[in-house]
Amino acid sequence: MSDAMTPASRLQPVLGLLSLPGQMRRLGGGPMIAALVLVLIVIAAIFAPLYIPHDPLTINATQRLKGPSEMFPLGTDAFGRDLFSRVVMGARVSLFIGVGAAVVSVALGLAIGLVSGFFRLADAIIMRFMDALMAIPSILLAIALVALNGPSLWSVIAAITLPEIPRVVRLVRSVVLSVREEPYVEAAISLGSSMPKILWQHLMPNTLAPLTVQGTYICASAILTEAILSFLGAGVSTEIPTWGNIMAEGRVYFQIKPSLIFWPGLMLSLCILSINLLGDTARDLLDPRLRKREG
Amino acid sequence: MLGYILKRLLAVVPVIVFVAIFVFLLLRLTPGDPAAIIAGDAATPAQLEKIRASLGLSEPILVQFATWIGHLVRGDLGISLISNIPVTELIGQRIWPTINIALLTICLSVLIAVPMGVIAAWKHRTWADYAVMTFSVLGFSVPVFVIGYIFIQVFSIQLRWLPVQGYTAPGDDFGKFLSRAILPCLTLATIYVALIARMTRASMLEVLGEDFIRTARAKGVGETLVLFRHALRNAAVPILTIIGTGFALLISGVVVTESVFNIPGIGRLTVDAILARDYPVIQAMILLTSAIYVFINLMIDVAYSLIDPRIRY
Amino acid sequence: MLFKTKSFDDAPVVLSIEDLTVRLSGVNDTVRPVLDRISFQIRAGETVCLVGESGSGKSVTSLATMGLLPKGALEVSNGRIMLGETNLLSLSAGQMRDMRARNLSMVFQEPMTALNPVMRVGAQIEEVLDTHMRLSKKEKKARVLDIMEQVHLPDVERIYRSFPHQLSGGQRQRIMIAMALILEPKLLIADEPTTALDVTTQRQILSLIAELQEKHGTAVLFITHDMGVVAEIADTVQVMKHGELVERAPVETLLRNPQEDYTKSLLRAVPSLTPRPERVSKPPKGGPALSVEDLNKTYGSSGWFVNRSTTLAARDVSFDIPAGRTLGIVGESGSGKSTVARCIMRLIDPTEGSVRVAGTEIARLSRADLRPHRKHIQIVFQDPFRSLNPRWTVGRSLVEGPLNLGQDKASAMARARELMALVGLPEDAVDRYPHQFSGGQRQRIAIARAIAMEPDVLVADEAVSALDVSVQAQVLDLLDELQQKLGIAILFITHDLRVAAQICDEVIVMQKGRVVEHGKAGAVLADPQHPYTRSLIEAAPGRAWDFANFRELGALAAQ
Amino acid sequence: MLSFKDSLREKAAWLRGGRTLQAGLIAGALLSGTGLATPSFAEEKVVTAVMHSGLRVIDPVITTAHIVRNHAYMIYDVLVAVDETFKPQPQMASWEISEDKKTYTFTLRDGLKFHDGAPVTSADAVASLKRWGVKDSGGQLIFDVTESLEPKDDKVFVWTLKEPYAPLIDTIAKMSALPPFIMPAAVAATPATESITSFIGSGPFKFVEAEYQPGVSVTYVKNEDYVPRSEPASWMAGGKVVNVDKVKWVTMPDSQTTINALLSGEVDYMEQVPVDLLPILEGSDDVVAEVRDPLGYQTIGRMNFLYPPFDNVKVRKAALMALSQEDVLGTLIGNPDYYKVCGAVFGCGTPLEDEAGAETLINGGDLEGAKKALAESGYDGTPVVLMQPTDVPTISAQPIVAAQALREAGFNVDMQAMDWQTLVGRRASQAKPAEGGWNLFFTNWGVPEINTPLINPMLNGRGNDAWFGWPTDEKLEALRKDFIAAETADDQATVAKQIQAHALDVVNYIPLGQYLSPQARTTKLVDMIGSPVPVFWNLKKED
Repeated sequence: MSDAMTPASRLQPVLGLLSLPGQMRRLGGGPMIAALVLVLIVIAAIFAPLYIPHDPLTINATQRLKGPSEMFPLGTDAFGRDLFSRVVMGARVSLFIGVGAAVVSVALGLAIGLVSGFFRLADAIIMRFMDALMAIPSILLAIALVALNGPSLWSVIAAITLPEIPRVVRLVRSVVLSVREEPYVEAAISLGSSMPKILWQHLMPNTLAPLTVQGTYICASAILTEAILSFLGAGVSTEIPTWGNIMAEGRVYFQIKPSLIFWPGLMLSLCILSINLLGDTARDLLDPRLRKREG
Repeated sequence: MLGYILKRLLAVVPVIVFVAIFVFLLLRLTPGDPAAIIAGDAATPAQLEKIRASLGLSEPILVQFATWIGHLVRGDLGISLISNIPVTELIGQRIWPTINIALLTICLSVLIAVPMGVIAAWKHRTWADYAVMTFSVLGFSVPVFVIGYIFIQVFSIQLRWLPVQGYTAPGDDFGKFLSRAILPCLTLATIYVALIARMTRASMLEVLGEDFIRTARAKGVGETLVLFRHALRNAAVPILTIIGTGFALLISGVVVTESVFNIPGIGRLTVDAILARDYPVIQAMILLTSAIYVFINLMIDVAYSLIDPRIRY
Repeated sequence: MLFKTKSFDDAPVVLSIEDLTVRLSGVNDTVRPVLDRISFQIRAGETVCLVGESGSGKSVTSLATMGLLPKGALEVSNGRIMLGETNLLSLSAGQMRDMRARNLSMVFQEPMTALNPVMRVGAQIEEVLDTHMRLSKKEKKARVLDIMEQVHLPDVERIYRSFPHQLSGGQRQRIMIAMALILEPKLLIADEPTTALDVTTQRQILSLIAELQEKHGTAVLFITHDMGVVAEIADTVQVMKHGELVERAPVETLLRNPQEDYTKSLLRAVPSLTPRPERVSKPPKGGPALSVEDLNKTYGSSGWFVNRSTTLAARDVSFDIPAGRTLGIVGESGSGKSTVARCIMRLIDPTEGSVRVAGTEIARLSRADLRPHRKHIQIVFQDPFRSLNPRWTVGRSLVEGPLNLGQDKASAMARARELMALVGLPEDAVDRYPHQFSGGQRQRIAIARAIAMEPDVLVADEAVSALDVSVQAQVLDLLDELQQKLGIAILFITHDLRVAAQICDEVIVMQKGRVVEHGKAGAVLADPQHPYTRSLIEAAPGRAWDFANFRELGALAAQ
Repeated sequence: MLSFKDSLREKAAWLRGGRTLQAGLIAGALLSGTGLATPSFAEEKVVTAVMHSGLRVIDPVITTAHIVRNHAYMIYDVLVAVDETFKPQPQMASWEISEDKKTYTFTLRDGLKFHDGAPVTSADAVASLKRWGVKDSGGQLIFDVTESLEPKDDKVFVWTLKEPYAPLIDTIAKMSALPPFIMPAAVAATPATESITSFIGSGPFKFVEAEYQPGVSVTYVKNEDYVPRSEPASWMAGGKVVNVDKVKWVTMPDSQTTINALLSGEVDYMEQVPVDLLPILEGSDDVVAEVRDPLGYQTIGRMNFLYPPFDNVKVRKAALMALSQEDVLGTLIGNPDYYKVCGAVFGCGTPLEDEAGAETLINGGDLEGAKKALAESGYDGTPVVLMQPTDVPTISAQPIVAAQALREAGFNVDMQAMDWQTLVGRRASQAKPAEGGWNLFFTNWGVPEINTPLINPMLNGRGNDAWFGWPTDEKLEALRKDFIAAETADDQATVAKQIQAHALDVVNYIPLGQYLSPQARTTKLVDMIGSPVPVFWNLKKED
């Protein structure tokens, strides 16, 4: 009965991540455009110092809240700083926060989740602690953490990361618990492989696909959370422009100069939209249950 | 069932204890001094020290913790360091706007999002599906305060349909409550609808692939009934979960929305308390929200067993 | 063996499929269709069996008839499906819905998943009535209870109010049948309705379908891969292969006198219920390779406050297997046979008893102490799709064990290539991934992985149950061959008496965690002592027929 | 004393709504004089006002926060109050000074009653003054020389000094930072370090306790039993005639929301409108923006004298030279109509105004001079820990501008962002800058809070007892003594000039100029008097 080689079963998630771009082409325009937008934003951010017309930090009292001009392509903010330069430089920091939060929370969550899925005793304590951490509203926790450490870049990343960890831990743990019942894991036990080896070589790779998806969502939500923290006055110092704090500073002028929110908001939304779309695409491709439904 | 609820309630205790210790330590390690906030700009160090002593902040941390826990088990959440009003009273003043807004938002969101998700799953890979998915991704991608400003600009300032800000208790004047709550609720609902619609779609997609859906179709059951009687109820557990855990998100979103629309809720109370280092209020609020979260999870689990007869505790 | 011989030439044609072609959606004509110009008819009261291996297109045929092909995946590109005078393919979605249950119904394979888990079964049957007619509440319930009586459900009032999970698999399948037949449709499509059931239940369901068909004059399209079932119930048999009909004949004609090579090979691969002849060569000297004594396993521990009831999954199981011999454990689901296998493998910990492998007691060793002894006993699992890590090359899976034993990688890889040859696969298979292989090939790889450890004992836990019969035969041959070459002792867990008969020297029959019978395979199968064993053998469909030789079993006995 | 007319004229020049202000003043004086304003019974007159921050603390003695002082002016009354000519006037009490200037006899006027109906007695006044004297720095100076402060009878009390203290009446008449509000004696018995819990005052408004939501809203109702003085209202002095039934203070965290609410008629008054947002109000016929406090605010920078580099006066001077008021104010406020470059530590438009020593500050800074001075100062590159609050718009620009200027001059600036409350906590820390201390921060003062050497908190050279930054400056202390001893306004002005010169010479702090804070109200709200403290008497609300 099982000798079937249906086309769907050939699309096993084996090299799922590697073959992603190829599969994406089948999915049509949306994800492709998203990928393109993201690549453009990243490139623009990386090479920002090479082409920005002004130092994003230089203030100029005589050029406050000016409209677009040759000198200031998008106008200036309330300190007379060049909005264009700030937005593209802000991309660097915002993306860094997004990627940083995603990488750190996924890495820590993976480690804790594997341990938790492995050691039954540690599991009880770790999961209680994770429950507690989940129960604390993440924005409040983040504000408190930023207040604790001062609004430096790293404390913002830490504040965004910490509330994400329990979700990653739960994800990893659930994968570990379900995969450890798989026959090939039991076969590995029978072959005398040690538990750490099984965890790392057999179980961990199974978490990579869902973690990639989760990572994209964390990345997107971190960028957004940073903006909200800035809005609430607990964000990164304006010495380091981020989309969040550009908007937070600009929101006071929303009615007289909407571009202060519009441009960083547009970039942020485009960026998050792209990341989320790619995350969705990855999930659709990597989730065998959904694929089964595609027939 | 009752035994299960009891057991779950017992399991809440360690969670709350963890939260309590965590929050207490976090706050006491935080720089900032409520005494300095109370005393204002012109205070001298000696005056600050006196105020600190009168607030009980000069005691060793362990003593402070023991005092707090001691009061806590007696149900006494303490007195706000800043306004000198019992924390329970403060929360009592501020919690209803948040709860009312949150409930209205949930109702609104579920009414919008669930049909959206169902249709998206049913019309999988059609324009309807893509439209719903695009909206739900978009809903995630725009900061909530930007959405709020846009709504104010459009509905209050340009069209002049709705008031800009403020809150009226539904008991005082329900019409006024609705007119003032509708914009903040819509603002909050943007994310919430996105979240629920996504989850509904994903869960429905999975259920629609199940054998019993094929059975129902084989019986000649119409599509509407297949979707809502057979599929939705089976898809309900993850949807309920997201509605419940989304509540935490709602509380976070409420903080921002409360600022934009000037609603005197607990979100602002908490943020103000954090910024003013009003320890008893922060501790109480975080404990309270954690307790609400845990309680909602319990309610969800109980609801599971009502929805799905296979789940029995 | 009594075959059905009734002629249906005079009966009206109920279903007539003409030139039905089904393709993958969005694929052009050059790709081979999933169903290629299928044509056949079913007459009133007739049972047509559609047989074939997986992927042959039998289920697609049934779904196409029901109008339930998965949207966006498969579509009918040509042909007609005539139900009486109506071409089903020309109906609108609404009209087609109206036809279902009223004129044609379907029973699916998995009774576990085919019922809505959150609706009471009574309501699910009533839904059919609601959809197609207006009845008062009382009438509705009366009709539902009536059909439930007809499918011989006990205590119908209680079951009416039950949820699916509260019923056994057989009961659920009865509910499905009740649902399908309550409106007395002209055509019933049964897609492998008994495959997921134990033999004894299968027997009951088959006779139920036959009984109701008799009563209502229903035409039945019965889809199965099991030749035994075919022999029991078919009037007419159609053999499918790769989307085409290859042979069609009345059942007796087909079994006695198959025309096509493919049909013949299918029949030859059906293992015989007659036990293999006893092996004459003496087992090698020395103690038994595996020795199990008084093994017990109980599930469920005491709770915090109350002592929960415990489940006895295995009780007082004892046996020995000498090197080079095969012991089969046979039983229905829930008999505890897999529990025994997993306890022996120490994938779960036995509650009591002793397990000696290659002279070492392993039942009480700690996980760490156990690891060096793992090499002596290896396992092959049922599901060939899940038993290999899909992310690893075959080679990496094969050397995992030897590397654990400290072998160096190069020599382990060399050995892996040899093993590939040994199990009948090309040597370069080691560089490929599991998904590039068929189920049977994967099972060979799993076996190769096990014997790479040079074990003394091989546990095969339903190792051929998920395979098509032709592949099943090959894998059984492979196991036999390896046993002769390497002298391994095999513990063979199966629910299939035919398979057990073909490979085992000794057989243990288990029921509800207990051993009810233990003896030489020939003795147990030919002359069962315990009533449970007898009922198992009696329930085996087509047991009187020697499929491989196209004749009655008695014919052999008579010779 | 400077001619006040001059200063008013000067102010008028930088007020856009100047005419409105003066018209309002006159109209208010007329109307309150006639006493015609009687509220209609038919409809309750409610004024909804959005104040600059939320009321959370209710004790006007424990804190110097403006919102608490403003609240106190609503429900409490004061003995003596300053009018718009900076002159103390009798409010609850009149006074007589003995020949030797050592005995002050106060007599309470008739008709004073607390909100609970009890009459205000001299015992209440004495207790309130004593509690205030513990906290207020000006009060402390008086009590340092006080022989006795005793009630003589129910109406009269006597303040006897050991030696003359010329500014006594000025000190108790001041409106900032801690005016001595009169509370019932029982309430005033609360230790000065503990917050009072009572809302009983004798002021023109009563506090509605049931509607108090800390940080959200406060409601006051007219005190029907209040007997106003007969003089027209002038700043904190004169008759406090209440013409509305209810005043509701609400807090709105978002000033744009407030402006929108004002435009849509949901609120009547907004205490602080960011200057940048004024254009939104321009098109409206229903809302007027105006400056009602002609003095405005002084923005300042303060260094930490305890640690390098700012323990070195040469480094402080270099920093001062690097800064330009125009840059700071231009960035902070933008619209030059609303700010004024001003080098006077006592503020411009005040009697003691003098700008000596502030030449570089008011003339765009001297970057080259700063570089040179810094090079000669022996500055070793020690990082300057500059605290930047991120959540208070009126003080977030100064650090950014200063950081840029200081860096250009050669300073190594470590700007640390934090919320204001963290800053407030941290600036009280005397730890090393690298260990949780600080070097430089900025804040703003209402001009009435800094306009004399007696009340200016920065001009205190008592080391650890001084304001944050803790300068030890004996010369400054000596000059302050001279000021106290000065008997005439001219003498005071002379000393004040010396203090100004000295303060900038040692860079006691850096005055960064003055700015005005425009307010906005619906046009229905008329006859609001101009005042540094927003007050709600005198005003009327039209239908």
